[in-house]
Amino acid sequence: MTVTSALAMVLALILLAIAAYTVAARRTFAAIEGFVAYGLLLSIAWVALSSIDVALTEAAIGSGLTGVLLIGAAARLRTTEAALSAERPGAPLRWLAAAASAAVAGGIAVAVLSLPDPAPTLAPAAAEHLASTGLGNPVTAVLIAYRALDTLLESIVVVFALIGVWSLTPDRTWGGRPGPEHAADPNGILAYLARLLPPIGITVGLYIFWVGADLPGGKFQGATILAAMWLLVMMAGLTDAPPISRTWLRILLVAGPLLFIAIGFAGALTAGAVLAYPEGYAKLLIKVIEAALMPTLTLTLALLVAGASERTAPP
Amino acid sequence: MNDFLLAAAGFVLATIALGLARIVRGPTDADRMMSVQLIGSNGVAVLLLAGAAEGTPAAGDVALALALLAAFASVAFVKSATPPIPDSDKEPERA
Amino acid sequence: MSGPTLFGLCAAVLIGLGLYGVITNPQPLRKILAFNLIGNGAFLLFGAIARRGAAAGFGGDPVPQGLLITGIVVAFSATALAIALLLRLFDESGSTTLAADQPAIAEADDRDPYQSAEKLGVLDELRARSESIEGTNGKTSEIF
Amino acid sequence: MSFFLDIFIVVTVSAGAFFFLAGSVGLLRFPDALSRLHALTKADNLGLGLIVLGLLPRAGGLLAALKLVVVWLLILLASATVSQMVARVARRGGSPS
Repeated sequence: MTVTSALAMVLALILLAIAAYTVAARRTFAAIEGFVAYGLLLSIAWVALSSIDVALTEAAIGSGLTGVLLIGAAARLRTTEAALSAERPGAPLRWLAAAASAAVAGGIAVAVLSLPDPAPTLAPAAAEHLASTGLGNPVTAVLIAYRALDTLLESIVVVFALIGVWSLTPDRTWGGRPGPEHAADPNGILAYLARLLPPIGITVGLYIFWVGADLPGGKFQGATILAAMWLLVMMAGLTDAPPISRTWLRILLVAGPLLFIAIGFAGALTAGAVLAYPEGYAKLLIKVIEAALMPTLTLTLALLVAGASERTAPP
Repeated sequence: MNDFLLAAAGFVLATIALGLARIVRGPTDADRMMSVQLIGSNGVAVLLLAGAAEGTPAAGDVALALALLAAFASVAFVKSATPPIPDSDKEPERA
Repeated sequence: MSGPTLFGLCAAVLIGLGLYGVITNPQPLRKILAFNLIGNGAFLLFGAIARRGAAAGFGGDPVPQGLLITGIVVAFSATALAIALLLRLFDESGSTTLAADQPAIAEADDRDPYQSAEKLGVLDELRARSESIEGTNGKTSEIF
Repeated sequence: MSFFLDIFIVVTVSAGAFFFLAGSVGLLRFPDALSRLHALTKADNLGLGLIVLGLLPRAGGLLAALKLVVVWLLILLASATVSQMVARVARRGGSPS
């Protein structure tokens, strides 16, 4: 037990050090490199908190997709950096901000230290009804059975965010391909990686999706890994993002949530409540919903990183 | 034995702090990329060791995800640090 | 100190650090980065509370854990949207400053032909022309 | 038998941890980017490899053992490709701090 808490202590200190660096670093690129390392360490912290499901999500999204998103933006905004650092507020304002931030952190720390004991928990309630869903992983049961409404709204929010990104397209490139064109070097090391890694990555992504019913994992984590593989192939220039005006793309983007809604409302007829599952069919329906959400989430997450359309669509 | 594995995890975790120092010191982006790569490998080792010690094999799945995406951010870094391949003469040279 | 308390305190410091970054760093991209730190801090706090609720053979309360996964994905979507906004602002104005009055540009107005041309809308017209000539776009801003 | 197995695990995991230390110290102490890269690859390839080797006897089954080996191979692949790409950036001088 003592070894474990020493381990947690070291981990927390490293996390804070690297977080402080991302705030203090002079160059944006250096800060983002720190942030990627921070995301890696944060997923270890989630394992230390026994939240393997969350650790998987953080590993895939936190350091993977968010990192690539930030790097891309920083590369394009590099020219603005020098002018903007002149706008840095003066020392009095910085001290004031530091004092205010410390006060907020202190308040939260006091709240952490005075959390009620014993802690309130819904774990027994979640365990009690786990059998009726046919699932083994309580987090998946929360996501898609007990709190299915949250997950439904989330899958819609993600698509809305993509619509928001697309709506920032200038008129002249509307309907075109997202993001800048990636230069291809078919014999380079990057193309080699982008040919070798995706088959393994797709297998791992589908594996993590599949075991999600009974072990840590699930559609979000699986879809993120698939999205990362697609982005890798795009970055290597071996394939290009589809033009955002494509009909098949738009159908796939709404298919998952629509099926979720349809099964949810069918529950009103067959099981007596919206988003309820009929007795004995819960696990089957849950897997059908998850499988339908997979392509939607994969496309949405990858295209969120790819950004607004910047090149005119081919005829 | 479990304590030994946990101690090994702690040791590897402590070496991450050294890699961190290289991120802070730089001096180039290439150095920081190396550090991130090292922290990724160290993190995978910590997860495997701690997972084996505490009997949580699912930590291995997190290690798998980290290992899979270890190169992902670095690829984006290298691409943004490298000017596009000058394949045509109409592309202006970047300053 | 128990694990959840330790990470709870760590989360409090993360939120403080992020808040400081959001306030003091003038670059919008760095503000987004710092905002992500605040978000991570809030998530970590929630995760510490979930860990305290360990019962019934689970390592933590699964309800907050499920909500955390939802939260992380939504936070990523919001980050992507914020960055898209920022890039569009950069494409439109050539700068990403958040300052209300732009003294640097106003002062340079009479000296710098680029800024004056930008103000007069000459550049927009040139862009439109070069597009019609070259049939390319998206990269024209780099040529100028 | 179990005693020898334990010794095997202790030896391999310790050796792996040593290579991680060596790699990190090298990354910190070596004078230029390319020699630091040399230190990094020792940690990735040997350090993680030895730790995976040490953990193999404790893996719960064939799938778990396979997963361990795949993790190592993936890190090897990532390390090899990233090293080459980073070396190119470093040789051009990278971008200064």
